[in-house]
Amino acid sequence: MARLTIPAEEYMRSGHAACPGCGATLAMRYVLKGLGPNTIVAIPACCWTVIGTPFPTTVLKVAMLDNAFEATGASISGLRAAADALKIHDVQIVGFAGDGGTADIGIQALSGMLERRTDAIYVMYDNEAYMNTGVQRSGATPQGARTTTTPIREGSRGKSEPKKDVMAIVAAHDPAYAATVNVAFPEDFVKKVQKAATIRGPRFFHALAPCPPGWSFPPEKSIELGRLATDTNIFPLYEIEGGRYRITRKLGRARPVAEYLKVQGRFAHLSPAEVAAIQADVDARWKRLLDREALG
Amino acid sequence: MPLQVISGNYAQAYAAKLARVQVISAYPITPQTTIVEKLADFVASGELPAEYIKVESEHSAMQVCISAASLGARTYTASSSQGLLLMHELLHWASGIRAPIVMGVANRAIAPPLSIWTDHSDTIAQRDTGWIQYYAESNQEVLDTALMAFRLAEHDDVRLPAMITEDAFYLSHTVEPVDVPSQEQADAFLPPYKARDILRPGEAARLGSYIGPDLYMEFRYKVARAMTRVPGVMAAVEEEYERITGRNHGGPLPTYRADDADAVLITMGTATTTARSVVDALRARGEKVALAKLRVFRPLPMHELRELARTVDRIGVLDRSYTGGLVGAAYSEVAGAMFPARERPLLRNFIAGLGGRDITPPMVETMYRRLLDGSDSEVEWIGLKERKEVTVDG
Amino acid sequence: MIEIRFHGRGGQGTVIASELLAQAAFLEGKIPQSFPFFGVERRGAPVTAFTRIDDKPIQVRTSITTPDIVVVLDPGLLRSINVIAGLKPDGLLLVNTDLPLDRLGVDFHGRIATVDAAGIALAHGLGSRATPIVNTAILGAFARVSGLVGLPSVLEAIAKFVPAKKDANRAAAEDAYNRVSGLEVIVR
Amino acid sequence: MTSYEAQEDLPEVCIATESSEDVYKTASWRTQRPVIRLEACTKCNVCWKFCPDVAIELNADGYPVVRLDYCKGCGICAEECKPRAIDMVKEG
Repeated sequence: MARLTIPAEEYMRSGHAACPGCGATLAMRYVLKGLGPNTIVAIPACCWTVIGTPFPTTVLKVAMLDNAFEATGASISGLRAAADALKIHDVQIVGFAGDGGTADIGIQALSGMLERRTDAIYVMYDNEAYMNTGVQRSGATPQGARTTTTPIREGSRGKSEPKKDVMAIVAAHDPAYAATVNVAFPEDFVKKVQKAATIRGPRFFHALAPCPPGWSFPPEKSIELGRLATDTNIFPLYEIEGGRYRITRKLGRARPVAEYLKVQGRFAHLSPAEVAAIQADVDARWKRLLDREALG
Repeated sequence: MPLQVISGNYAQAYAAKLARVQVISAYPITPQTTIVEKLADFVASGELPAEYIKVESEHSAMQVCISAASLGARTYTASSSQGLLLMHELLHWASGIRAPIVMGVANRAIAPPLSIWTDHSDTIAQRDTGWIQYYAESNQEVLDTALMAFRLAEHDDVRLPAMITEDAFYLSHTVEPVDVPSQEQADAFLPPYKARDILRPGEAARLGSYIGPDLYMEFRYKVARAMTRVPGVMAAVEEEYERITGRNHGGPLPTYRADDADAVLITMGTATTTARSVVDALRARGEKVALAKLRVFRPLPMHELRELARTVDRIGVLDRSYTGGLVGAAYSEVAGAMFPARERPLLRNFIAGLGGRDITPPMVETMYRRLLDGSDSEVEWIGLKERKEVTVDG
Repeated sequence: MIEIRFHGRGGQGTVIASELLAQAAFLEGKIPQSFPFFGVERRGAPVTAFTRIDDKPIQVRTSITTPDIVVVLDPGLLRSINVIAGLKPDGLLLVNTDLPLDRLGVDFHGRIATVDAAGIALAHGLGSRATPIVNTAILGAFARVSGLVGLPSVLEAIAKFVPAKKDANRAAAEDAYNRVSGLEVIVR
Repeated sequence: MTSYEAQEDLPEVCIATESSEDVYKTASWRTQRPVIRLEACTKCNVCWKFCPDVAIELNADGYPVVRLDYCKGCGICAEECKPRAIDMVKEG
């Protein structure tokens, strides 16, 4: 049998309530493979609230705590405080929240958690809109994307603002470790999580989680789209440690963004000019990332 | 223990220290600040080996406590006014998840306009959050009640959070003699916290979850059942505390000279002290007036209120808050409690002392006058600056 | 008052079917009420929606537990949930299926009507093989077998409220109206 | 699943401990299912790796087996299978 490239143990069960092809379930599955059984996952209101199935069942084989929408950062600070006070030492504490729950309503508690150096991991699984409530735009929705609150009409071309750069905001807090991960690259994903598990202090993951109904593409394309997101440099894979940037996947030549955009209904309305503008923006950001990496 | 002259805020901090709280999380807000400062000192000096999470907002403070309680830690926080309002969402969460969090509140008026002075609008506005609510009259009562609150909140038949409120400045920053129990007394009274239904690393369990119309109501019923058990457990806890410290603060509705009274005024917080002096003065002049201190607002002491209605036929309720609507919140709750009583007393509502305005003896006397003469207006704002007001001396 | 319960899966337009029926009834001067059981909207997960139709204002605000008519947009549901729970003995069951009555596996002895709404929808390019959008087709069949609303008002409701592929949806409704089978047809 | 008929059956706190697999067979969600031609399978376990529903397990010989109780028919396994050894077949 070919050797497994990621740990065999599963800490997420089947029978969950995610849509077919859901990226957010793979994100949870890989995070838990990296952290193991002694993990406590704190989640706010988000897709995972429902994916986790209603009382009396649970989907995770590890402990899971629901907390308020705005307060995942505070929730994991509380869990760590209690673990320390109660002398529970062998425990990984993870906040696992959506993009809106992190970059919008939860950013204050996230900033607080990072600033007070809570020894915990915060994972933002990013499906790029408020998906649990039916695809409304969030701060992390990409520019130009159609959502139910950024419709396509005369003079309304999808989301008009650029996607909030959460990694930059997190990096400004000088975290112990931060990295982008993508469910289309499980080996890179789990390796970074395992590395983070050995580091103390506040750690952050920005995990891309493709969403078939939200981005309107056929469910079987979830992984393909994830791959394209990275290989077009729209979602580069890198890590930040001690302020130093390291890109963990570099292709000789990036694929054109059009390949990624045209497969998704949320971008179907884009004109060639709008696609070109996105390409230019992506190229500029990629260059900035290379510059940051070069800084060492 | 020898008496110490300390503030209400320090009394709150001492109670948390004596209770050996394990996780504290708080955000500063006048006039609560010297509670959290004193606790920071206790922790920094090693006197209190707690984890103290200094958060970026009151909302986060309550989430830290809830999540810490979900692992079984004994938790404490404190707040006031705007901060308490920001916490509101999570106050429901704490009672819903049955986390026995204890919170000190220095009552402060609600903006706008901004006011750092006392009134009860902030904690009254939390009466629907499933928390046990005490209104203390003195720093001694603050300390004793806060310590008792841990025992009550953590009791197996209760498992509900509790808040101990104290009037801003009249108590929070007023120093007066207080008998601070010894650690031995506190340990004898309050055993270590043995939490149930908590999370443990390595165990598959989801605390909080979500639920459809099929079972939600049954979980809320459990909270209601617990609230009905509070009076009985509270009485037992107060008895136990008295056995150890010799002090008892008279249950949820202690009365003063109410055995033979024509009129009783129900008060909350420090207005009670002033009212007590007016009762003595009027009694000296042959007026048969009395006082009842609404010390526990949640759960409302329905039984004791009905008892009072049975023996007195003129009752006034002094609300030190305004919560919208036509009448005060305490008044409407007291009226509701008394409505089924066979003998229904004449009820009057007085609203006074908002935003830190003094409730002076003449004002209290006016209230008793209205009761004895049977004023026609059901609700009256006492001490309101009005054009027709003749300046009453004294 | 007539109570109708719709059963389908996320992505099949069950809630829209319930609402379109209400719009059609309103066009005929009746007073409708339509609402979904707001549960786990996940593509593929079971969805329930309700419609009430009366001649006077409707004085009840509950889910429908003893429907007069049950409409099943996804035949797979017959195996996984009890779609006919509470269906009145003399009620009507309308199912989107191409199976004959005896192989439906439904223990109901009232009136049953079937129509291959999925086939009709796909023939008109509505939805995909994995998720055919059958709501407008099933409403056409409903108009024919329920006697509650006429085809013209169903077509007008579709024209007014269905955002995309209006013509294809109207054609599918008309198609289903003509091809619904398995019942002596109530002609309005 | 424990049947919670009355409030007396409920725990005091809403804490869920039963396995979702015992209650939710999400098979009924799918309209197509994966069929694996083992002769073409190279046991590269990509299908196992990318399944969002953990609905593919690897048997003792390392071959993938679809857990049909849970597969939602999303088609990722078929799409990602390098040797094209998985076909999506219409249900029913």
